[in-house]
Amino acid sequence: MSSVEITALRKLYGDVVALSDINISIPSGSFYTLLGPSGCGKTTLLRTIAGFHRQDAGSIEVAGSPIEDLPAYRRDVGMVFQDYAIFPHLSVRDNVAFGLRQRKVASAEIARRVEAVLKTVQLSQFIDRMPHELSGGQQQRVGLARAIVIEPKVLLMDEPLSNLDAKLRVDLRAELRRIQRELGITTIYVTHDQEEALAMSDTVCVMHGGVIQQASSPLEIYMEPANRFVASFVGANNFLAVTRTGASAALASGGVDLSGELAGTSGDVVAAVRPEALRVTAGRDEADAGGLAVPARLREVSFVGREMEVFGTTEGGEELKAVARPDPAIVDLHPGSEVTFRAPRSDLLFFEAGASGRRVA
Amino acid sequence: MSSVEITALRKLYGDVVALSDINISIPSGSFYTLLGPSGCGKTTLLRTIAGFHRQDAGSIEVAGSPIEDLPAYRRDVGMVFQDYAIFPHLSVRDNVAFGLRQRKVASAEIARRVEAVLKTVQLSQFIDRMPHELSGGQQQRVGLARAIVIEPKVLLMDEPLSNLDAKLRVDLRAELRRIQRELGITTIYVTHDQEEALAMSDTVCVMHGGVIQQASSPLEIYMEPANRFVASFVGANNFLAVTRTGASAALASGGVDLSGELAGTSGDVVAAVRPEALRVTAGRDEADAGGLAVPARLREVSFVGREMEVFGTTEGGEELKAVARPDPAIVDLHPGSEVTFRAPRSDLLFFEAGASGRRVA
Amino acid sequence: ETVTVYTAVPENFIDALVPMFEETTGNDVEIIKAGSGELLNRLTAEAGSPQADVLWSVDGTVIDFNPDLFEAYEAAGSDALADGMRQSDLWTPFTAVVMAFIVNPDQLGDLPVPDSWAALADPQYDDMISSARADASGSAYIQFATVLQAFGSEEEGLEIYRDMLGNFVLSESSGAVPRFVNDGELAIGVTLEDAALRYVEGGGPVEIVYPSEGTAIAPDAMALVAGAPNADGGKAFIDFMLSAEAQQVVAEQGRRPVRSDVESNPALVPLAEVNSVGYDAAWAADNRERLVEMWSDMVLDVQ
Amino acid sequence: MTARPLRSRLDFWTVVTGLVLVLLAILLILPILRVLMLSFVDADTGGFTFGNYVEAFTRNYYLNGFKNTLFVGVMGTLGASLLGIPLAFFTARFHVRGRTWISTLAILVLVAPPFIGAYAWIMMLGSNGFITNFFEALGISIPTIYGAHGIILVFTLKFFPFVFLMTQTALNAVSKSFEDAAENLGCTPWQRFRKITLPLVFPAISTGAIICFVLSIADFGTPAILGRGFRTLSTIAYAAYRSELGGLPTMAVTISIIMMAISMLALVAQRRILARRRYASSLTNLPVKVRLTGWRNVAMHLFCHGVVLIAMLPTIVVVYTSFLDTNGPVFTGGFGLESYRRILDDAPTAIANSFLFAFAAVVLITAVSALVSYVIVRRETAAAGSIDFLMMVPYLVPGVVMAIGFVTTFRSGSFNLIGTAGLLILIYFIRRLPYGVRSTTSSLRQIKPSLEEAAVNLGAPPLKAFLKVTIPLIVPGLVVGSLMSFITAINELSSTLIIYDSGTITMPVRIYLAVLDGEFGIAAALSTVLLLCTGVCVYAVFRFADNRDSAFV
Ligand SMILES: Nc1ncnc2c1ncn2[C@@H]1O[C@H](COP(=O)(O)OP(=O)(O)OP(=O)(O)O)[C@@H](O)[C@H]1O
Ligand SMILES: Nc1ncnc2c1ncn2[C@@H]1O[C@H](COP(=O)(O)OP(=O)(O)OP(=O)(O)O)[C@@H](O)[C@H]1O
Ligand SMILES: [Mg+2]
Ligand SMILES: [Mg+2]
Repeated sequence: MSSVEITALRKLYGDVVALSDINISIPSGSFYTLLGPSGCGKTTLLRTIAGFHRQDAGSIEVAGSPIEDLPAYRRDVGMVFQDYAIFPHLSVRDNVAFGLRQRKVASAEIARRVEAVLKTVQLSQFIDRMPHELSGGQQQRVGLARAIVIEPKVLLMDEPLSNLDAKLRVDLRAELRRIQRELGITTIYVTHDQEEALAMSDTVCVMHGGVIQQASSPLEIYMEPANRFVASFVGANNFLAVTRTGASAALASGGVDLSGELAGTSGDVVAAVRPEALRVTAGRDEADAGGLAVPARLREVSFVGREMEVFGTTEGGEELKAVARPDPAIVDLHPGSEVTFRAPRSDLLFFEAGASGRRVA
Repeated sequence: MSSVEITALRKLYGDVVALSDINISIPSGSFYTLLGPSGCGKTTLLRTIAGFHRQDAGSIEVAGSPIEDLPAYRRDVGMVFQDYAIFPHLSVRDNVAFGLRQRKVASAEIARRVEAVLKTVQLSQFIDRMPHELSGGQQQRVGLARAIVIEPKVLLMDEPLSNLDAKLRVDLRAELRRIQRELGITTIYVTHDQEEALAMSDTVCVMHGGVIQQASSPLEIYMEPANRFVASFVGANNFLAVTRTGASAALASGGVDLSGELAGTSGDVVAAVRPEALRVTAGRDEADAGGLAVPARLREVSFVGREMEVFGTTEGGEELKAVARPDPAIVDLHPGSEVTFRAPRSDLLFFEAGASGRRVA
Repeated sequence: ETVTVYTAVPENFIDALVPMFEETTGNDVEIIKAGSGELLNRLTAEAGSPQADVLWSVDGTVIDFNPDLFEAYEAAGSDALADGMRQSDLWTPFTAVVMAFIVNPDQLGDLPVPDSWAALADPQYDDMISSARADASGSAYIQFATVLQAFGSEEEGLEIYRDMLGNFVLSESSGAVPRFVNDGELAIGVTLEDAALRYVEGGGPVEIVYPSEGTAIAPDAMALVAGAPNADGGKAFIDFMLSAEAQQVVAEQGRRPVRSDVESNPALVPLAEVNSVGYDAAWAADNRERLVEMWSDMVLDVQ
Repeated sequence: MTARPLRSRLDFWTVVTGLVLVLLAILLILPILRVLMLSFVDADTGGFTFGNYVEAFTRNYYLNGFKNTLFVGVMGTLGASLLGIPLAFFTARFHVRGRTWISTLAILVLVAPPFIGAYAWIMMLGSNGFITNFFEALGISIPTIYGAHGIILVFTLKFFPFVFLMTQTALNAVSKSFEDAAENLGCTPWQRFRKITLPLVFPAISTGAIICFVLSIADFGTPAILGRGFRTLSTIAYAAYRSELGGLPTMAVTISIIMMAISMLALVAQRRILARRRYASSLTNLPVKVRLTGWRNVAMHLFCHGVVLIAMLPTIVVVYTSFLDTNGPVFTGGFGLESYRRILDDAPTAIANSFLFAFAAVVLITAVSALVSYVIVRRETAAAGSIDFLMMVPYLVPGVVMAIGFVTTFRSGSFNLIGTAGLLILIYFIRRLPYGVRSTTSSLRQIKPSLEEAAVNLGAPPLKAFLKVTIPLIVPGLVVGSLMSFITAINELSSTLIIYDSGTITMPVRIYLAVLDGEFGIAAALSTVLLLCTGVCVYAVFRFADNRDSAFV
């Protein structure tokens, strides 16, 4: 069983700070997800753990012993590469068997395991193809199969499902989770998909600009984001300015009194509310018992399958977005109509002003 | 203005039929999305339109004139590549400026447009980097910028946002749509993301195994899937067997009488219902006025951000999935508890039995 | 026992003489053949642990210039040498080399066949004469020194040679000189008599001309290598090459023998009829550095 | 950089780096230093001096040679590139009939034994050459081969295979997506080639061009025979080496060092340019060959076959000459096998030796260059940098210098154990190693490091990952590199001449000696035999590589 412990890790590319002061602690067998915008250092972190380059500072321990002096091939850390890195000169079968051969597994056993894993990733009929005869998503799945078939102590996956359709992604996600649990593989998973991260992980670690913003359970990340960046990245939140006059505080665009919520805080704050917490009603009606009611003009309603997205602009010019079950009363409104965005007070979060302000309440 | 007309297109790779009898008609300026599982031929279709290989049969017309004899470089068809294909020897700036230089645009104008498009894809500060100094998602955005900056007659995009996080994807999606509308570029967009397809497109074309399954408006695809494949691919539908005895028909696992709905049809059929149409209640209670009520055992409840997913198994062994707002009464149930899945009758669709059976009602 | 011989002699001499030596003395011979420059480079490089016993058939000055590499030896039969052949203690003469012109009349067109050094200086032969470089080739140096000796004074000779040099097309390899004349690339070549003879005997469109002012009849040398692994074998080799039988073979191959008691090849003009300048090899060796430098300067002026 | 524990430094590739450095120190630096110090020695007094350099840079004789050298070097390289690049492009991107044949001939062009090639040109285009005479008979007067233009022509035709082979290998590994993207952005095929393909294969092209440049600068035979007063540094230096004066070859070494410096500058410039670029691709989307039709197809075939045939002309003349009847050194006009009869006794040993030494050297070269390339490309350490730099040196050091260094170093003291054959193999190895390394290096630069990382990640130790993933991917580069090493090793003359003994004589030595005696018939017959043997080997290799090619891409 292999816990992973990363302490004060730092990695530079020349002048570019790709990772700074990364501290991560992953219990054995758990599923740990790195989530963050493009370029935040996720790939760099995985590559450092796998041993493809050396950190500039800090240490990495697996199962209690430091691995930074172990060469990459002895770390027993499986990896799915973002660019697949399929061996172009080997067939699908040989690509997948590569790691097993390396481990001197008997050839009958190899054949069995290769076939099994290819079935898992739904590539059985491609077993004898060469990589250049595969589509992008098929290549990606070969990369995935190749890494999980060896059942490593630690499995690193760099956006392994990015080129797959939702259905396949959901299937494979479930399979991955099953295999991971069954074998107790400690897994570090990189994804750009918030839903995926929240659905699969024991812990989600949100990164930004080479710095960890928050690492907690999915629910906590979602419900109690540590700062404005996390809130906006994970929840695609709406932010509303708060005006303070002495001890009293209120939403700039709604007149809702927030003195109670903000008692004991100081400085500029913004309120945040998630799109799915917002309901939209037609017309302007600010009366709402104990709730939030922000008048706005409808900008656009778009339909994304099972839900509608409603975009509005407050009088102060703030943008609001609500996600809700399709409601004919709203879908049929014309852009420019008056609407009111509503939410329970308890769904409001407050952050210090500024792009990455900490949460205050 | 450039409509695209594809007739009876066919493409083989040796023995592999990658596209068979493709007929597509895209009005000028519209946004057409190809949606389909990995390996269904999406990339192949784009590459054929772009002119990188020749079809084995069929014709392609742009703005009314056939283009199959035009070499690729004279088609004025922009393309975003699935593997990015960023020129490794050119900086970000030069990559993006490439097409403009090719078109002999004045250099001041080039500088202006390059900077503008890089701002759109949020890469302004990377303008002088070399491709190997970029992360995967950053490279993908360079590819996107390079294709849209030339404002081609027809724009082909092969999963251009697959390596980006949801927030950036939503931003860029909106930007793409804006630019596309503004310039009236006829766009063919490949994605594996159902939501994206439904949210952005004028027309969604669902492909499977090199064959078009259905091409209609997003709403129609979603509401009136032409066959079981489309229904399951786009809606992640639940399928329930229907038992027929003479003229009467009923759900195998629920006893709901379907004789009315299925009057006038014959043969084996299955009923489908979308996860978000299903509500879940605790306990076993089949009484439901005019609605569907299927008793089942709870298998798993998972939390994916703003929604919960509930998985259950009917007595007949069929798997059901519901997606709903988190409901404490359900979240707190133990696996194995008895629950009932409910839906209005009007949300039921019926298909011929078999993996790609046509819709019958 | 094996005798190791470094040599620049043409293959036909090796084929004719070496088996004879092996038969008469019972020694094995190992031949390393190369240009004399390369051989000298080898000997220099190997000076720490010499591999060779004898250096066979090179220009004598080469040996005089590198006395440390060789060991003096007085060969048996030295007393039978023709006059003027023995010129140094370090080496023994092997054959006498005669300088001559090789001429391809077809390529001369209307021009007369030149028959003197002075004629070669005539501007009408501009760029028609092939010659090796006196700063690189031993035989070309001999030719240069011969011209300096053939006229009243060194200065007078130098005047003539300067004009000749203006007509020359210089070749980096002396072996190429008769070849090019034979092939018609150039009309005239300044070369060795025996080299020219091989083309004449082969039926080439060429003839041999001896300069009327006189030419060099100069010995080529063989010498014992200092520290030779098989010095006795080396000595036996030198002795044998000087013997009457061996010199008879030399004559058959078209070279002039060095023994007074062996006649030249009848195909050649008898030596007595060739006008000799009485080539002073000692003077040529002593002045070599000065003359070569002079030659190099002259090349820059006239070429 | 933080200080690292020793343990982490001692991985496989660090050990390889160390061993390679030791190898180079013994086989390269030591022997060369022993000789190169001579350039600072006063030939008369034996004392230390800069005088040789002063002389080389002040005397007109040397300065002219310097200018001439640069001129023919640059022009020859340019010419070789103008033939080699299009040829590579056509054969890599289009269906060309007889591709194996073209590659084989291109390699055989490199089998040009000393002097005989230039002599063949004279037989064709000299004052009395048959082509000259043919045009003369028609009343057309064409310039003869003599002079700078002739040297450039010969360099062009003689060295273009280096550019061709290197470029072709590289073109085969350029991701098709890049070219598609360019075309999609509006590039005509020609623009696409110029703006995308060419820059992507630039490392390979420049490597091929550098080889041409260095060899043109070092080539002695061609300017010596065709120069007619047009002197280059190589003829000057060579004349000085061959000078029968003996003594210390100080001036010759000085000139050699200047030649080395020129080449070195070119190499450093190339390295500078390459250092900032990375071109790797993942090789899963490889180019497909297009079938041309109509006049384009005809023109392309004419060009491809025309180039190799013209380049083969001297060889054809040599083969023809070998069947001429001779009487002594003179061709009698008829045909006959006289020349072959005369080589019957000697040729077998020389052939066997040539192949034995060249083959042994190439086995070493192939193994070592694979390892060395990896160190150079993937390890960005100072040691790797210095190996890269040292890899240029053998190109530049004249064979004679190297051989003298070898003999003085290894024929004395504790090294004396190495036999002559061993010494020859070692000197071929070190002198031809750069061909293997350069070719392999440019192949390796095109491969994404993530492929090796994937192998390592799957548990393959560095050596294993290297053997199982890297090697198969760089096979084309290795094959080309080994072939170039093989051909140049089997043609080696200048250092062999200083080292060989009667048991280890090689074909080039035999040929050279025949030329020295003016026996062109024999030289031609020997060359033909050498050509035939090499040709069979090369053809076999290309056939094999071609089949393999289709099996994996
Ligand atoms: N060169 C080839 N030879 C043989 N089969 C090929 C070749 N290229 C693609 N295919 C096959 O053709 C089918 C269609 O490939 P294509 O790349 O168009 O898929 P795609 O829809 O883009 O998939 P993805 O979403 O995974 O990128 C796939 O099943 C693939 O395996
Ligand atoms: N070789 C390099 N030189 C300079 N900067 C680099 C280099 N490699 C990566 N970077 C930069 O380091 C940062 C982190 O890169 P990394 O690849 O880890 O991002 P990522 O989180 O994996 O992004 P993505 O989701 O887009 O793949 C990026 O801003 C990138 O531009
Ligand atoms: Mg990444
Ligand atoms: Mg694709």
